[in-house]
Amino acid sequence: MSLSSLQLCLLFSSALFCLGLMAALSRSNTILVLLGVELMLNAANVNFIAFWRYGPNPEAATGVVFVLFAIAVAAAEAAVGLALVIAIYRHQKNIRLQEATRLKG
Amino acid sequence: MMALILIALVTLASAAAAMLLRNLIHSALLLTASWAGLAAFYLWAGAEFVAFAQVLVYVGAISMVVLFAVLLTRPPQPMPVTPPNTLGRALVALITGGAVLGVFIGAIVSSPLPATAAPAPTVSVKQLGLELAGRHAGALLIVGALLTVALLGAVVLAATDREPVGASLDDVRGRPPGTPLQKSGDAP
Amino acid sequence: MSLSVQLLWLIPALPLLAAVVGTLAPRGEFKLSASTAIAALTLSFLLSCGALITALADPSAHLTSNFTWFDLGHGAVRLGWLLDPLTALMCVMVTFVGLLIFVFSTGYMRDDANAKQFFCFLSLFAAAMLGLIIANSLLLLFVCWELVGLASYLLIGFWFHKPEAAAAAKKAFITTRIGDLGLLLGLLWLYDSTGTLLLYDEGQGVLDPVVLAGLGGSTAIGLLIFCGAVGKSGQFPLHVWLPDAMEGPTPVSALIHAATMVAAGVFLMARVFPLLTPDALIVIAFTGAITALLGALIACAQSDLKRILAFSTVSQLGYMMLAIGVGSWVAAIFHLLTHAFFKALLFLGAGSVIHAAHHEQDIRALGGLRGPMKTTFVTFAIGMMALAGVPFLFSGFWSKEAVLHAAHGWGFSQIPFYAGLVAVVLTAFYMTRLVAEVFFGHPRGNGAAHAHENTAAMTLPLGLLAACTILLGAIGTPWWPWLQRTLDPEFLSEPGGAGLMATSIVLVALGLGAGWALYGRKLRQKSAAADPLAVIAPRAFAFLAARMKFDKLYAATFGRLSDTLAACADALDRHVWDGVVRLLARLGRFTGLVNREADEEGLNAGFDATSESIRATAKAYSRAHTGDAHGYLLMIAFGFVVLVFAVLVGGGR
Amino acid sequence: MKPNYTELFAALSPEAALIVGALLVVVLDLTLGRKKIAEARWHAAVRIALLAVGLAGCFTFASGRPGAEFGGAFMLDALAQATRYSVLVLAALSLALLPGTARMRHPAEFVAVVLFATAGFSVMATAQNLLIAFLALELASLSLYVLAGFDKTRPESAEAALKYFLFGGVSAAFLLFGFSLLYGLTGSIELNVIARELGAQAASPLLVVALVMVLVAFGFKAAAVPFHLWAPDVYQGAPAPAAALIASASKVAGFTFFARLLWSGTGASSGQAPAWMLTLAILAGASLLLGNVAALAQRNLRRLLAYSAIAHAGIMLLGVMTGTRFGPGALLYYTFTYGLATVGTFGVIAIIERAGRCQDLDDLAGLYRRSPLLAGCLLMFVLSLAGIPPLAGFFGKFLLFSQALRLTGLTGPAGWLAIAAIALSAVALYYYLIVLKRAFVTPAVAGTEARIAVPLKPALALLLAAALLLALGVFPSSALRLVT
Repeated sequence: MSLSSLQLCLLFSSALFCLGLMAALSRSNTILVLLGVELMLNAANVNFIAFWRYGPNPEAATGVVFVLFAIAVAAAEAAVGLALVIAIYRHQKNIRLQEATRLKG
Repeated sequence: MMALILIALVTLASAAAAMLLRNLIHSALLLTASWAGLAAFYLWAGAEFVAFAQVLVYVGAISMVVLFAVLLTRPPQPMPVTPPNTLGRALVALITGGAVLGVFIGAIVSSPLPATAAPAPTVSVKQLGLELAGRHAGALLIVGALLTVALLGAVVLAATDREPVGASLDDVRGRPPGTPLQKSGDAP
Repeated sequence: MSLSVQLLWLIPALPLLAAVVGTLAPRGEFKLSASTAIAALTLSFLLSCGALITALADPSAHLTSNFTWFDLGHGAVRLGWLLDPLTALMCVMVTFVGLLIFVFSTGYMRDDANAKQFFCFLSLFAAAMLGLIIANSLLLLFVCWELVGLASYLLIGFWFHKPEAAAAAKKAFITTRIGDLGLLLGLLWLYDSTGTLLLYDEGQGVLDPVVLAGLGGSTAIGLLIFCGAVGKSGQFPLHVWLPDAMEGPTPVSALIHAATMVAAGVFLMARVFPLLTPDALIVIAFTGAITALLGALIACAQSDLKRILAFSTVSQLGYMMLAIGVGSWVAAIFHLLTHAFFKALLFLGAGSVIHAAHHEQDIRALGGLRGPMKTTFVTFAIGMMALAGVPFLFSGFWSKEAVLHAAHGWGFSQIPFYAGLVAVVLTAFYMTRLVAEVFFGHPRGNGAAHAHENTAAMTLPLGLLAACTILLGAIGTPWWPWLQRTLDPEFLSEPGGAGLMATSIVLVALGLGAGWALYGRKLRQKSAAADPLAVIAPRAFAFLAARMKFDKLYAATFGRLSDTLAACADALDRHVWDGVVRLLARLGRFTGLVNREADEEGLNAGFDATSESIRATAKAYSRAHTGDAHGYLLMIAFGFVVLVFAVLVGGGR
Repeated sequence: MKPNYTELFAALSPEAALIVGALLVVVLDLTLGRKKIAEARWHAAVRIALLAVGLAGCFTFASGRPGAEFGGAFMLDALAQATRYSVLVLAALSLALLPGTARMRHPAEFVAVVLFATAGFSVMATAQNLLIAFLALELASLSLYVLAGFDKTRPESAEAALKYFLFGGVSAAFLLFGFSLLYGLTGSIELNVIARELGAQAASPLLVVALVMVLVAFGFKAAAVPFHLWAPDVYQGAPAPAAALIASASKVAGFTFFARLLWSGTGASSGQAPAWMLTLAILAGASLLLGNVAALAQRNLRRLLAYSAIAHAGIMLLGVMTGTRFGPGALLYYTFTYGLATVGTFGVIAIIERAGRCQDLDDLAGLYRRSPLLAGCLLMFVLSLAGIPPLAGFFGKFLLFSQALRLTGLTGPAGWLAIAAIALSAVALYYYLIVLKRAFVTPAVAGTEARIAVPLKPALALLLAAALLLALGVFPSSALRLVT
């Protein structure tokens, strides 16, 4: 069977999403976990652009606008996230996620 | 079509490598490459302005912030090598990620989608500007508030409180960079 | 002086106000709190009398005053008050008995540091109980029902520093909640099928004939509502909480666990009597008969003064349910009213003894109180004779006669009737035992030796209650069944009960004689001496004394089952991720237990064991929550995949 | 299309008031407050913030014109307005608890971020397209992450914020991905267009994936099992005033937000309802079960509250299911009264914490002696959470359960869930009584018998919350009328 370009784009974004997810699930360095989340957000952006590109009314540019806003949100998330990493580092003297287990039970 | 496949492969490969490497700096650099790949994808799809924004924000700003964060959070002594449970966790992550990917692939392949290869649409910067100030003006206002709170929050969270009570935002202004605050402000 | 139905809400509102005033009063303001409570209840009593006058003007009418509580858009929820002879009589009884108990409490609780709160709780209880009685909406009734439960919890656990009191309060609360669950489900079902919870509403209420005729499947509804009554009125198999509830102060036992609250279940069943189908009535009748017999049997072998009275309450409540089941709710209410007076009298008498004997409650360690406590002795004896059913002079005789008469006339089966007859003998027997042990002979303990009569605040209520105990029988005799006709204008008095009456007189005499033969002729010398009954039939006595060994039987049956299940769950737990499986296994056991409520032996210890095993499950889950954020994120992805498959497989469309 | 900015401002005026208030708080603190002591700065910041919230309330009242605004980006219907009021009331209560309870640094920044979060909640209530929805959610979420990590003296606070952030970030990614798929399948981001388009096309696996991805984010926001894992940690680690906001206003806004997405975007008209109904039923059942059972084992008061919140989320999900037929009134009533009780409980915790610590259940011991006011308020809040009659918690449960039973009868899935919820509320009562027992019966631990002084503003806030719970319980129609 043959895949259309749109399906190819979607497969690309899915793969990117899952890569990000796997990074978030496995890496012990909190910064890399954070970057995994960033990759997941990026994957959604790929979807928006692909759907805009092959969608019914590209002249409305909705997908493009959405991606612009999503990039801004992702940047804001990165800023807050990295600040939190620094805050954790201050108490823990390292940033290994699996050691942040004061709260449990 | 070939261009798309090539871009996708390069992006995915560099992202995967970034997630596998042990050296953080190398990871960060490879991620930058993968973000650049995404920008290439946007260019390919005809969204030039998005590609521009992607390069500006990710390649220009966020990667720098990440580098700073990496340098700031170096452990005082070298980290002990591979904690015992890392392998198990990686395996679980691989299985779960694979399951999610399987769900996606199954859904994409089995769902009817428009299969047209229409000519790439273009959107001019002026048109985008009109859209932003027109239909999406509300969103623009909200994103302004969002970036403000991110700035404010990042400053407060990352600042080190050494001063006695009574100190505030102004006291941390003069500290060396490394906090992501200034960078996030110019993101959009 | 009559009270219109629109002002009926004043009756519960006044005690509620007193409770609020009492709460706001500064600590240690015992006098203020007590006098407000008594004043409020006195007013309520007068108002209740007014309401009774109104109701008697036309006994067959159901006066209502309904109002809309809120509008749902697709139907309004309405509440209201209801005034008919049943309501009015119950109000008069509760306020009058309550008032006497309040007065008694001023003497009994005088030295307690928290007496102020005690009166708040008592007022709250009275308000809730009165609200329950006047409610014309099952929803309002349920709300008050729960409040009564809450007040009872607070009062049983009033001496919370005693671990038994705290445990008893918890047990009472949880046990009755199980019944309440059934009640709530019944109400929901009823609402589902009729769209209203008003009792009478100009032809649209659930008890109005039009709606009743259109109601299908009401056996289940009736039985679910009965579940609530089983819990609250201490019927088998949920009777286990009532004897333990005696850990509360004695006036509480008198007010709540003898006279009023426990009667709420009987009242509820009488109230919704038209809803009950013949099938449901059969269940009710047999439950009542079993309870009557069981309570009386166990009471014979108890040695704690209050516990004997508690089991006798269980037994008498069984009589009332029996009467409802055989179709004579009028007899049930008659017995409820007389029982309220003489049981309150007995409990207050017991309180008087306990207070005088420095909190000695063991009948083996009392004795010889006839001399120093004359008033208490005489009044207690009157109560005892009423309970035992000594003929003609005492109200208990007439009401019990009415119940037995109704049971005799029941077409379905005579078994409940015979159970009732056996319980008559037993009642006379254990009450004789009680009086002989406590008041005759000579003191066998320190407390009893130094006992002397209490103050007037305590003896006056005793006297009043004793007078009522004697007089009240007059309103329901077969020759002049005023009460029956008032409650139910279609009541027909059937003559020809003379043979039955003679039988029961003989049975009472038998019980009294046996009791006196065993306990009265040769009085106990030492508190450690064996019980005569234990000498005759040691094993049976021990069995009864251990309250039929519910706990032991539980350990042998359910305990083993539980161990097996727990072992299985543990084994699974080792191989399957986290505590999910254990959770399900434990939960399955929990539902299994709840479903098998009928298994009496599982019940008593069952609550503790079940709640313990749930808690163990929770602890296992808690340990699985390791705090590692990777696991949290994993759960997102995992949940996502599972949900997608659930929707695709479950065919959400 | 010529944009009508007057309309835009009319729609967003309450949020504008909040954000201007936030900026004002920061600026004034930087210029005038530098030399003042911390206590005075807290008071000043809270005063300005309360003013801004009050102003926002007035603007909400003034903008009460039902219907879509600004090209369909915002929906100002009764649900949105009622949610805005609820959020503002809850935020005002959380703010009023601050002076004299919080011992964190940077008062102005804390208060400003609370105001930003409130603005986010308020936009969430009105969002009518996916873009506004996503941005509003992120605005609120980012503010809450910051608030959770605000107490820098305690490592628990940072850890709670990080966990909250990571969980929220991943679920935001799921949400965005789901939105992108919805956009792709329908070609629009307007909710009503999406509903129309979905109604016209057959179901596809991709649509199921998109819906479930949105529901994952819903599960996170609502703290429904299995997306609940963050809640106990965050409730435990975050500063008490932040936890109060996370547990109350955030929940009200989140439920309105997702209910609107589901009802108008993929509701009955689109024919997609059964898919998400099934998912919600699974989430609701799991939450009810796990929340109530796990709460029994908790020795930490805040974790206990978190598990009770999870159980309550199960009931609220039931309300989302019934809302398709009976309207949003019951759901909103439930979330709001739940929010009131939770704000109050965390307020009590915050005030106790001022005098010592308040983490474990045992820290409540002797509260009745230490402060009758706090103990009395706690009694009201906990009893309302438990659903004891005259209080609003009972009425909300009653309303939701009766609707659930009417939806499918006793034997349908909603009916079963309602029965399970009723049965489990008996279990719930047990752990709520444990809390009360500590406060009223157990004597204080030696060394902590000192009386607790309650500052005026927090005391008033607690009393107001308790009074509202009682009033709403006795006169529920007055609140329900706002929504219908």
